[in-house]
Amino acid sequence: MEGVREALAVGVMVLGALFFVAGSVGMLRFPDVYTRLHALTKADNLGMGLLVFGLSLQAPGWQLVLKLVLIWIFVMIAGAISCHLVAREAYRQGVKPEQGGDL
Amino acid sequence: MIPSQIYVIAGAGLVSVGVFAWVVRRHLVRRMMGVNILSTGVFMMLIGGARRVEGGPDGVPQAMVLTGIVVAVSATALGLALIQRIYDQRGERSVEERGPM
Amino acid sequence: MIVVAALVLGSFSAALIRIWRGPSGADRMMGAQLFGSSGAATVLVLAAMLEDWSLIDVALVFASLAAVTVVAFVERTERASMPQ
Amino acid sequence: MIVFDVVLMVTLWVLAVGAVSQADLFKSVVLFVTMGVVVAVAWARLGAADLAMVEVAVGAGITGALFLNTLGHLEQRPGERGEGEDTSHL
Repeated sequence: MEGVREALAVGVMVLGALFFVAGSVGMLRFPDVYTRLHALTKADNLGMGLLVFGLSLQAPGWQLVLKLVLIWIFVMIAGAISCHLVAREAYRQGVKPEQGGDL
Repeated sequence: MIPSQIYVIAGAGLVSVGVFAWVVRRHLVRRMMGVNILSTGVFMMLIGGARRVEGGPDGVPQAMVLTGIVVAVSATALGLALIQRIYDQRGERSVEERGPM
Repeated sequence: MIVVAALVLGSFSAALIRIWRGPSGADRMMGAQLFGSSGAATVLVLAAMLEDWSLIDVALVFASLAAVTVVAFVERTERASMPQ
Repeated sequence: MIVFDVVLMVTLWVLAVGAVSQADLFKSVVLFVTMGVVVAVAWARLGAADLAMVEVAVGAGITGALFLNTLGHLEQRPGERGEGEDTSHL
């Protein structure tokens, strides 16, 4: 039972780190500011959630699980706020979205 | 403990970069940044040296560095306020990269 | 565990590349924000690797202060482009 | 584990050199804030958790806000180079 929980925790954490890498690759490869923001914020929220889930399977107490969930909520709030503000600032400074559908 | 030596060497590198920025660069904001990098390097040398003995890090350098961080931030705030004041009084030539100061 | 740490550090260096050659200021700010969130993830992985669970408080401060610099950036650019 | 240390320190040094040697002042301020975050991770690695907390709150948050505030003050005047802002109405 303990070994199953350990393996599940490590698997979930590797999946979350893969989501982080996917967000970073999207941020490096996408053509303009808005798509880069999109890739970064969404993938980071999900990757952080999976990482928190994997860690809370290993944590030695329920207080730590509470703190981990609080970290996830804070990361989501900060991501949403900063994504909105950066996108609005870029739009007001006249950064145009990339036209056309061929990525 | 092998890792602490890496941190001490990196702290020495940061000190050299900070001294370079402080002495060579002309822009006042960048000089302030150089002083900050210098203080970060000194803190990192102190904390890396605190891991030298076995059985947990030493507490006294951590308390000193904690005080030093707060003092560095206060000095940075004062310096930036002075830079803004100099800029208001003397115009933009005084803070540019090739200014007269 | 080592794999997770390596992947998160890879994300870290991707943010570094984006800051270095981001075409506009918004891109650089985006890279700084990725540094905030992946820094929190790095501290969490470090807490699990070192079995030192007090590092979770550090990650909490990371997460709750990740938006301060972005708000300062937006306030600066708004004030710089505001008509007097 | 030693690979982690070396990668962290090399990243820190590259960020410091970049923050000092960039021509664009805004870019160097962003690199400086990023350097504060990396220093906080290094102190979490060295076992100083309280120091990492203070560093990320004060060193990366407040110092970055102060530098950005000073840049905004310097760019309010005409003739100064901006990051693409429209300063023709000033």
